[in-house]
Amino acid sequence: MLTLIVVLPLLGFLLNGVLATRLGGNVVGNRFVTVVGCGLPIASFALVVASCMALAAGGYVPLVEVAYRWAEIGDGSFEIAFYFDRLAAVMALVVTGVGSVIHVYSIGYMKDDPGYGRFFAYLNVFLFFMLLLVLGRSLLVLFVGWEGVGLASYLLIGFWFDDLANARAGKKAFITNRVGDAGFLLGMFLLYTTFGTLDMDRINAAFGAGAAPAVSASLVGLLLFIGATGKSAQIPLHVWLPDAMAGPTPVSALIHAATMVTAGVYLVARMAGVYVHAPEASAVIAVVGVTTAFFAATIALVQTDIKKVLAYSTISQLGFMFLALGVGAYAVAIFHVVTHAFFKACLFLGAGSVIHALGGEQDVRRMGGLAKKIPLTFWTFAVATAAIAGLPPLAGFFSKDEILWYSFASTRGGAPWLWIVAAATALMTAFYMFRLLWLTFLGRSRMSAEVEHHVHESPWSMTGVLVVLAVLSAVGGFIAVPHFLEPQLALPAVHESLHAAETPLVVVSVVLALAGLAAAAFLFGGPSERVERLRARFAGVHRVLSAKYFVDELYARLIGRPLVWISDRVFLRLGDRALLDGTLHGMAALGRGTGRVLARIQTGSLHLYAWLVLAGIAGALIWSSRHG
Amino acid sequence: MAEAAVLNWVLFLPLVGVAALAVVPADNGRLVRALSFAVMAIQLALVAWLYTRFDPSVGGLQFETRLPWIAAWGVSYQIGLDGYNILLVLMTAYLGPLVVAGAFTAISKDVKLFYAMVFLVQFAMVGTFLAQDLFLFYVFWETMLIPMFLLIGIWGGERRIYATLKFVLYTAFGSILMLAAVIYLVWSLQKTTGITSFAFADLVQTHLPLDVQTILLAAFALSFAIKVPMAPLHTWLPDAHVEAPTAGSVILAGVMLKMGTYGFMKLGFPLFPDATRELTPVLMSLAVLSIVYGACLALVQDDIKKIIAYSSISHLGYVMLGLLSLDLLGIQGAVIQMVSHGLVAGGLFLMVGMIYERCHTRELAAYGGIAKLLPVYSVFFMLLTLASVGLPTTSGFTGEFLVLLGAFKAAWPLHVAGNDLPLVLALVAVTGVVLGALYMLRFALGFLFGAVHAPHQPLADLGARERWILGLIVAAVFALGLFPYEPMKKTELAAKAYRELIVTPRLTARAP
Amino acid sequence: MNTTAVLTAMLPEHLLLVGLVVVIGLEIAGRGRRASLAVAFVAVAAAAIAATLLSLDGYAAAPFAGQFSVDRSTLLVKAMVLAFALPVLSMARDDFAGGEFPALLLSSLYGVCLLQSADSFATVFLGLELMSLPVYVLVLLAWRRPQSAEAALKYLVLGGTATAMFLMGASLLYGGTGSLAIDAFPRALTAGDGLARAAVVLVLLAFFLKAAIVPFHAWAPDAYEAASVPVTAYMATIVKAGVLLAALRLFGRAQLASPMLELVAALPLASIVWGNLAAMRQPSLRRMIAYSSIAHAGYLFYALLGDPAGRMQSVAFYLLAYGLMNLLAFAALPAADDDLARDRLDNLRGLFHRAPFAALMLGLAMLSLAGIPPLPGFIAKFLIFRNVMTSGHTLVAVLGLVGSYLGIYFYLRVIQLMFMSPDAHVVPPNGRRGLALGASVACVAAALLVAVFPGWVIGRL
Amino acid sequence: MDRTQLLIGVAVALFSIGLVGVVVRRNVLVMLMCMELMLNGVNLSLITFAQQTATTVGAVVVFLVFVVATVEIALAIPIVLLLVRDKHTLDIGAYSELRG
Amino acid sequence: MATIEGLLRQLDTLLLVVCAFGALAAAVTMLFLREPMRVALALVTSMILLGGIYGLLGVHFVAAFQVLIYVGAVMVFIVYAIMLLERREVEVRRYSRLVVPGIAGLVVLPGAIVASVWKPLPSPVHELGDVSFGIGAFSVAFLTEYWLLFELTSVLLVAAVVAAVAVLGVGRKDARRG
Repeated sequence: MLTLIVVLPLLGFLLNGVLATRLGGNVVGNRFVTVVGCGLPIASFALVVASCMALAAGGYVPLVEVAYRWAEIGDGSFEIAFYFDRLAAVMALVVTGVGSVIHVYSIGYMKDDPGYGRFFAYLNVFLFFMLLLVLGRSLLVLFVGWEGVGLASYLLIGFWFDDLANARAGKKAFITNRVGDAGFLLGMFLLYTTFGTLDMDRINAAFGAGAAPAVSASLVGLLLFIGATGKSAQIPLHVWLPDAMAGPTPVSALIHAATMVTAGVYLVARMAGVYVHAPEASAVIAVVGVTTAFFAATIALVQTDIKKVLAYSTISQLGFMFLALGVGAYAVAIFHVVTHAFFKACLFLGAGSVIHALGGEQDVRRMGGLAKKIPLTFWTFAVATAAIAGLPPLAGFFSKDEILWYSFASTRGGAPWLWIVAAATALMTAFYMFRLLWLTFLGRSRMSAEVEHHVHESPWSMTGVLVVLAVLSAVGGFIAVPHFLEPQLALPAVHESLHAAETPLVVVSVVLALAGLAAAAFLFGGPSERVERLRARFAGVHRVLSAKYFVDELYARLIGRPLVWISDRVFLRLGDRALLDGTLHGMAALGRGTGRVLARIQTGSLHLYAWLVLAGIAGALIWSSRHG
Repeated sequence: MAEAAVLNWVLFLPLVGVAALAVVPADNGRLVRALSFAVMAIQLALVAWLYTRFDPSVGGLQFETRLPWIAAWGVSYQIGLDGYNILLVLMTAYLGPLVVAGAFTAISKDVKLFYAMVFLVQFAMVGTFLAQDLFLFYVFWETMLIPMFLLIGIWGGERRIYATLKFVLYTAFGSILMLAAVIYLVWSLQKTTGITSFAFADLVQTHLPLDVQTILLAAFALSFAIKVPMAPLHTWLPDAHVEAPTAGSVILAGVMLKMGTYGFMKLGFPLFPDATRELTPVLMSLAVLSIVYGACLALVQDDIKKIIAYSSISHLGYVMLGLLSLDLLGIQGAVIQMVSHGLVAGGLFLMVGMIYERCHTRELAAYGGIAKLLPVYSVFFMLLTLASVGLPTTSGFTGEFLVLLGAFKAAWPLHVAGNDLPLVLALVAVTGVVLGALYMLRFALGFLFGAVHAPHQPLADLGARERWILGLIVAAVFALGLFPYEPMKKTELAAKAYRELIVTPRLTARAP
Repeated sequence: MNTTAVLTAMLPEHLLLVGLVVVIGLEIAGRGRRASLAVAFVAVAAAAIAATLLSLDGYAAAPFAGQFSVDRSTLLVKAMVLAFALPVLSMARDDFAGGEFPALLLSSLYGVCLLQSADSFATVFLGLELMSLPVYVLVLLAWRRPQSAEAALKYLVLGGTATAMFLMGASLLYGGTGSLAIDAFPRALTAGDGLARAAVVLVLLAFFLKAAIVPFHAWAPDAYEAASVPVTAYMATIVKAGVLLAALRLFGRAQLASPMLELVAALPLASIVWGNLAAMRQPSLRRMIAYSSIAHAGYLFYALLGDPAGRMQSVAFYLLAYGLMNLLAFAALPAADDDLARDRLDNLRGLFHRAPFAALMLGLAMLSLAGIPPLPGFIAKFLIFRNVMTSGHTLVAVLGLVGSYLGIYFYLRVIQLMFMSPDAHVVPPNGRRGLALGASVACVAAALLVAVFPGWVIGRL
Repeated sequence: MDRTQLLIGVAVALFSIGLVGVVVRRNVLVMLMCMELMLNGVNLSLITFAQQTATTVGAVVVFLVFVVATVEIALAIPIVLLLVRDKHTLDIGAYSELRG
Repeated sequence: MATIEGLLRQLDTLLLVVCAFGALAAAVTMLFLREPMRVALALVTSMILLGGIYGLLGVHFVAAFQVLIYVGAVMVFIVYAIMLLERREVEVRRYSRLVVPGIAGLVVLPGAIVASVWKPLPSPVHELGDVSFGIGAFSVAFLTEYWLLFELTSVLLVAAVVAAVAVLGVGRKDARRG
């Protein structure tokens, strides 16, 4: 059954990829594509649900299903096996569930695109790899999925490749991920070297066994975390995600918000058995997480591209998740993954709906006052915004609140300063999200007339999805994911002394959310010169923020250009051409030159010939009379 | 016994093909092509049959033929299949028909001679893999040069003469020293044991003092390393590839480069194990150097053939790393990587040839948005690119993953013991994964995507023949990526034997 | 001495003599146009067959004690050398009309055969002279240009010098041992006293000069270039073979000691390198072959470094492979109305498109001369270098191998011209080349035999 | 110094003078004569040794040398005639067109 | 009587020495004389003196042959050639460019040979000139033991004749070509 879950989307990919593209000569129409492309994910969603039933029926004993043996070398054996426990169940549900609805959404969104079939093929293959990632038992399988989703995102980001920028963004994503994957690989190697297996349950068990493990858990943890930073766009490998918005909006929703980018979180949670023994690694994770969250939020404050704002908010939210992981609240992190999947998907799809309505316009400075024109989009978007801002009782409130709490109180590395930074981030989150809401939907319209003329609500296939997701992000918080995962991923103990602080902190966070709302309302609800004044006041800061702290330029300066320079100047020109080939040609010339000289000795004069003979005889005789 | 006979047929079939070509009228191009393809196809069929008959549970040679050839020197005609060569022979035979078919439209000049030369190369390459006698091996090894010399020199590009002379002289130099080493080796075997024989089985019995081993290994290694090629002995490769016709490049990248690594695996290291262990740091460093160096150079090329050529250097660096890791994973990975690179690089060169036939330029800058113009072509190209990058589910991943894992697994204990070099090398090698993605995607980016521009538009997309060729290659690539179990079983015992040969010391105090 | 022994033992020589007489008779009768060539061909063929049969019969005799003796191996090499002469004769038709060429060839062959069974220096001396004198004239016989006479004179003067050196050495030896029998020679080789050593050195150098070893090689390029194709072929193969085998007869028996050893190692090595390098940029095919033959003489003398047992074998095998391939090259060389044009390498451009068969044959020959497997040239080289190395001269052998590497380039250059260069637009003459074609086919067949069953051939030698 | 040494010395000297003569003189005919001189040296030493060792073979070889010497000249002179007919000079320096 | 014997022997030796050095001197002058004719005369002188030596050594028939064949045949031939060619002879410089190294060789080469030969020369079994075998012994030996050489000489002569004829034929062809 698990195998089937994974294989169905692959089937969809093959069908659509062959029949609905020019590879197979476009033999089938869009209807077929739709049926296959959406039907199969939904089917596998159903199967996931069924598996959950089975899991529950089996008393939550993990289901294991061996597909086949990939390789067997010496005593090492690599199996393609699937592993279904509570964690996998939650992730699989999110992936297939959100995935399915986004597929449905895409029907409307991509309706007129010539690459309709190709698009669904890509989406399906993404789902295939994502499920491989989630359900894989061994790190090998997980890695296959890991790279696979990277590939899918590469293809989807560059979906409209006529514009080189999009393709370039895809390449950037792939390369950045590769950097992370290198670390991931090393982590795997280390684990395999130590334990002789890559099955994650076994590895966790081995660490859990307590018997002082042969390798430092922190080293393993850090190496794997490098992979996670790549996939989940954490500092320093976060640069690719904003550019990834070049892809079609459903892609941004599915891959770059709901599922793929949370793979890193999933990995860490999955390897919790290692991380509980790796306090240093956990600390690093927490710090990286909170830093990412903060800086991403600051950048999000000034972005004007609706999707860019959401992208940075995604990075920021992922930071929250890693913060949770860092302080040992794995279940909470997963909880946030779930809720975030809901509201962020909703936000992106809403944004997609807006862009769709405005015929491709993404700049919030040329929007405004859309609430009346596309109310359904507006309301869903508003709900999701409230959710991410953490207004009770919406989904975001619960998950984020727990993260804040554990970052403050966890005995596994919780610290007040973590809470302070996180709280500040939460404030900013609320602010920039409501700013976005205001700029997009409220206030007076800043659209050109003819754009305004064309504005229309999206078809039901899109709005319906929006509604579903809005509902989920409203009530999602009541799905007690942490408790569901408790038996597998125990929540960290908290310092007894701090129990008293729990309620005040909740209040504070709510207040912060409201403050953000208020500030946004004050700044963007009123006349625009307030904003202008503010921007004028903090011009420098604004430039830095809108330039994303110049990280891309920095990387180009530090890594990109030197690499090319060395390759070109040192290796190619100096090494290959000058030294190696130079030597070669030199020797060839030497040989030819000698040949010419020798031929010139042949002057044709008999005297010389005779003299050579004479000299030869004399020399030989002298030699022989000397020696022996 | 039937298998042995079939194996001989496999070896000599190309010569039969040459003979057949000799009688076919030259003007009848269709017949010539059909004939050549048929011969190659039959060879593939035979090899495939042998592959199925090959018993993985038996170590050592199978389907062996041994006849005295030059009895006076103990030279014998001895061929056979074993875990070392079976996959490579299979790959060679697999590429054969594709090479022939790939050249149907590309080659219009001296067609007969062309296919005759292809046959000769095929003959020599298969022979090199099958030979179990050092003299025979050397004969085949050298025989390869001449048809390749002509392939590049007659049907090549503008600077073909320079390229082909460079190729031959470079390679021949290594061979000469190897010849000296061969003679010396056999002589010392004769002196120490009294056996006069060129058979590998006997030669691995020689006991030589370390310094002699080192010198001999150096001689062998030079020859093999030039063929591989390992940096810094690689400069012949880009020129040869760029100037060679498509078929030439495919043969060169697909099979001939494997000769070097195969030579190391079958001869170089097992014959001189102690010296090998002594020199491992040097050789390993060179291997890693090739990985990084090749990748970096591929990053700054603007000739699409050169990109692939340099990528070959990088990929074969992995093979060497795996072989030197002396870890089963690494060794097996190396073997898979050989085959994988053969398929992938071969396929890529075929694709370059196809686009060259249409546009007559290899300048990367001349292309753009091919994905719009030739969607089908681009699909195959993307698949092969990803395989070359080593993406999971492709053969490239199987090879690279196992090699790196093996290298790391072997290096970690040493690191714990206080010797960090291997670990450092393994780490550097892992960066090759990133670099690989970097240059291949740079290539794909400029080539497939962006605004449409390419010479000689409108372009016709791949025809049925081309689709078949690439389809078969891609199928093999994925088969090897998804189900490497079977093939690796076939090579497992050989890998173990190789490891044993090298880790067991075989020194002697007295010089021969 | 009984007459039958004389007749049988010298049967090949006698047959040649008969042929010679008949040819001269035809000349005198004034009807020696085509016939004389045929007669010579028949005579040589008969002689070759006779030698082969006798050798297979294992015949051995010494009709003139101390002067002349034959046994299996000598008869076999005679047969080989005589067989080489057949292609030469069959490719000579375009170049030589009259009876002089066959007559001179026959007498020269007579000398070559004599050398193989000479037992005293007197006989060797006569054999050398008998072999060389006609060649001096053959060089200028075709008379396409006055330079031929110049070459002939150079060759004659230096050849005379060689004779004088040889005799001087012989006389010193004579003074030392009181006899001119070559059985005394090996003792002299190993003897320590200066008289013997000087004698040996002089004799060795005389052979070096005849075989064109650096620095006594200078006559060869001029002579080869000036001569016409068949004569060049004759000099490059048969004369060289005769000299080498004679040298082997003298030096082949004993292990070389210190001063000799260095000479035999250094000068051949020098000529390997010299020949291969100087050949690189030659515009004239025959001149290139001359330099290549200088290099090959080097390889051949290397054989003297090997242990005595294997020398004969290796030299004979080498001469077989080398001779076959050289003859193949010359036989396959396309005809041209102008000898100079025929000789110019540039006119081989694009030959493959004009005459594929000729091009392939030439290519084969070049590759084999370069010593590339699986052609016979490689096995021959392998045999020689193996012997050298197994007798302990590793470094010398390696140097020689590296030297042989230098030679690869100019052989490949010929192939490059024929296959890879644009056509030279040479109008092929309408000369009938049936005979030459047959010759080349015969050579190729023999070469293939040698390449496929080297073991068998080596076993026979 | 007894007679043998004297004669051998002379013989060697004649041989060498002949060779040197070939090297230094330009006139073709003179060079030929120098060749003859070499052979004379050889003859002298042969005869001396024949006397020395009281064997006849030396004398026999000397006889052969006579013949050969004659033959060489008999071949050389016509060749020289050919050369001179072409270049109208006996200067060997003029006959160095084959080179390289 | 004995004294006369001794005197004769002394005279004998004296003559030998004189002849030897005379031959040597004549040979050396060959290197320096300009006129080919004079060179030829010098050569003749040295040859005759050698013949004298042979005679003194008691090998009279060789001496005879020396005079007959060399002086009689070869030199006459050469002299004819000289006279034939002198007329059209333009000024020929005497020495080649290699005169200096050549003369150096004049010192080195005999030095080298003599150096290695001098010491080990076999001490005479019996005084030179004692064994005098006349034409009889010689011809007997020639026709019995060295019969083969005799035959071969004849072959050589035949070949030589053919060769000479061939060269002349070439000359004729050349003349016809003009």
